[in-house]
Amino acid sequence: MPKWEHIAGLLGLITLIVGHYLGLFWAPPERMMGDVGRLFYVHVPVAMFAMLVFCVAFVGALGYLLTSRMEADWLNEAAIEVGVVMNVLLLMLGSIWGKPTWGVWWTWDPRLTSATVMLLTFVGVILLRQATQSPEKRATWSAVATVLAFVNVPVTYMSVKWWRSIHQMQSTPETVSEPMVFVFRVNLLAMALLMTWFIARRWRIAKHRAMAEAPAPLPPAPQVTS
Amino acid sequence: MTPLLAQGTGMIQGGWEFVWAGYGLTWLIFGGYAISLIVRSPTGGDLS
Amino acid sequence: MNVIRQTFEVLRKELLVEWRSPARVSGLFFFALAMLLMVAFASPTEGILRTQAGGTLWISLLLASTRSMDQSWSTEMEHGAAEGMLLWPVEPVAIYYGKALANTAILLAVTVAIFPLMVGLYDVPVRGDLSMLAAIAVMGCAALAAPGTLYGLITAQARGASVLLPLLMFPLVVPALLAASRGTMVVIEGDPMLQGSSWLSLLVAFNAIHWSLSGLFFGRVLEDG
Amino acid sequence: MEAGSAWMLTGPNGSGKSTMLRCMATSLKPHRGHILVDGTDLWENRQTLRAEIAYLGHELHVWDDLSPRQNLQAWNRLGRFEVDVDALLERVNLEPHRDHPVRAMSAGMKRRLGLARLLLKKPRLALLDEPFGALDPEGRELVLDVIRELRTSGTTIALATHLPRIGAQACTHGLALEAGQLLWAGTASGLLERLP
Repeated sequence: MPKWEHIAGLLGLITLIVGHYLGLFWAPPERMMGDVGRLFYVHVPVAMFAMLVFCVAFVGALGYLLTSRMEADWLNEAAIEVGVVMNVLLLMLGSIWGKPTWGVWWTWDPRLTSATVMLLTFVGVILLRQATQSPEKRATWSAVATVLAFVNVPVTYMSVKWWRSIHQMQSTPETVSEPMVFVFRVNLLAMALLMTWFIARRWRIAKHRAMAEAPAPLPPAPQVTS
Repeated sequence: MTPLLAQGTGMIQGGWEFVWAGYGLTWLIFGGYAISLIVRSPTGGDLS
Repeated sequence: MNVIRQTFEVLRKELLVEWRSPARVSGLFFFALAMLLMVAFASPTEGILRTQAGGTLWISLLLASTRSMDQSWSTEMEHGAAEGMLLWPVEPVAIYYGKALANTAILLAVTVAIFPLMVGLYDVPVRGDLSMLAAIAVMGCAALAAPGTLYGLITAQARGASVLLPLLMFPLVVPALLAASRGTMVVIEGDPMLQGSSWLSLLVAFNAIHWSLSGLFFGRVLEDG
Repeated sequence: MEAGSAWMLTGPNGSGKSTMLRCMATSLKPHRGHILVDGTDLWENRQTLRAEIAYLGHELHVWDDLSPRQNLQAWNRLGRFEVDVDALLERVNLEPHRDHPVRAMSAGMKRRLGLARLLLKKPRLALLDEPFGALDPEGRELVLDVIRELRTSGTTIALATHLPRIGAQACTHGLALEAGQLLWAGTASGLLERLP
């Protein structure tokens, strides 16, 4: 049985513990936001990897559309689920960070809004996957919906930006010092390793389920008598 | 809850409860998802 | 070209079906009208209705469009005519563009019928450029029809289609809904800063992306269905 | 299968008759194996070969809201066939119903419309799935007539039926299927003799 992803997962767990320790106790308070700025080390890596995991789903979708190989569909399925988990976490973290800095749990900021729309889209894809039994149909539909959703993300971002520009814009000061960059990188590495484990495990579940529901192979054709 | 806006120094003071909530939530969700992956994995709880 | 001719024939067939069963288009109209009335009942003051008019109009059209896409594909699935066209053979691209154009036309007809009623019911003073408004209406309807026609085919074959279609369509058309609502509103209000054209260009970009991508994928979805 | 021959598929429900016809119609992709047409793979070349295959399945491929005449005209235009639709309607005996919506017609009438739709095409291969279902004796005679006519114009025919005695009147060959397996192949009259 393959174990390579467990090595990544274990390393990811250790790196995450180190990264969070550094973020909480070692890194200096942020210049503008003080200790609240420590949320940077969880929030930004999660945001970046939520996007990156959806990129993986996009690659899986394109792969399926081009090659019709089920492995690509399993990758799509795995990455969408992991991406949705990351996206939910991202929105909650954004909300937690927004309260002390902006004074509100929620604001119609372009990033927040397009992240929410992205979550809704991919939840739709998961529900679509569950609405059919046929593996080929499921794979095609999911791939098409993933590509459309993915292409739509920048358009949504732009449209929300224009929509908000008529009211007011929120600016987040990003003043980053040397030790902060180091802590940030440690946390990015942790996230990369953990995502590898998540996607790989979820891929195996998809593969196993596909094998279980595949029809038994037909017996060899008999000789025809006439 | 009062917003911890900039006071004098230009730096937001306090707010450790938000930091703990953020880091804790990350562990909670990653842990929960990891457990769900292990439970659903083809070999059951066995991770090989 | 054969594809263009077939697109035209599919469009012609679609419009003939709508013409033979006028209850469907008028049903969409009354659905959208009922939405306008319901929003009015749910609003605390009449002033809100006026400022919300653009958004309410497009939300009504969006909801009506999900019904329309459902119907458009249920007639096609009833006796397997969609598969019949594929095997005839009709180019899948022609089936998609024919149906999407027909759906755009139907939505546009509902828009034309509902708009004066909204202006009257919500007491909206129309000061802006009507040709700009018409352009936004056309582009907005096309933007709803493009993903709707593709997802309508998918959800027509899925379990729980009636809830899946809006679920898939709504997040996808957020940019179009924003642009159409804001665009309609600023044009109605007179548009001194000429924001209408930037909303219109967003709609044009959305349409360009979705009309081409959906056309590209449609054949694959129909073939695997 | 040589041109102008007619093959009759028989077998109990679920034996794979319809699946086989759907694969030949390129409505289904074969899970295993290939169907060859003149030495080339049918599924790989489906875009061009579909123009030469006509298929009448359980689904009639018609629009409920249109009349038979409008249906046939639409299919006629979509395929650029230029067939005289009114003469065709007369042939399948739908002339009195030609302007009523299909929705209001009986099952037998709808089958006749499906048959008329098949005749718009000039196929090299015609596939008929249970063509006698829901039809009265006169309608069955019409189907047999159509099969004979298609054969004389060089069309190869495959039809699936659980009424082999009727089918054999117009077919040359017979195949018996069971549970996805070919049990017996030979002439249509030979198949009839082997039936209980």
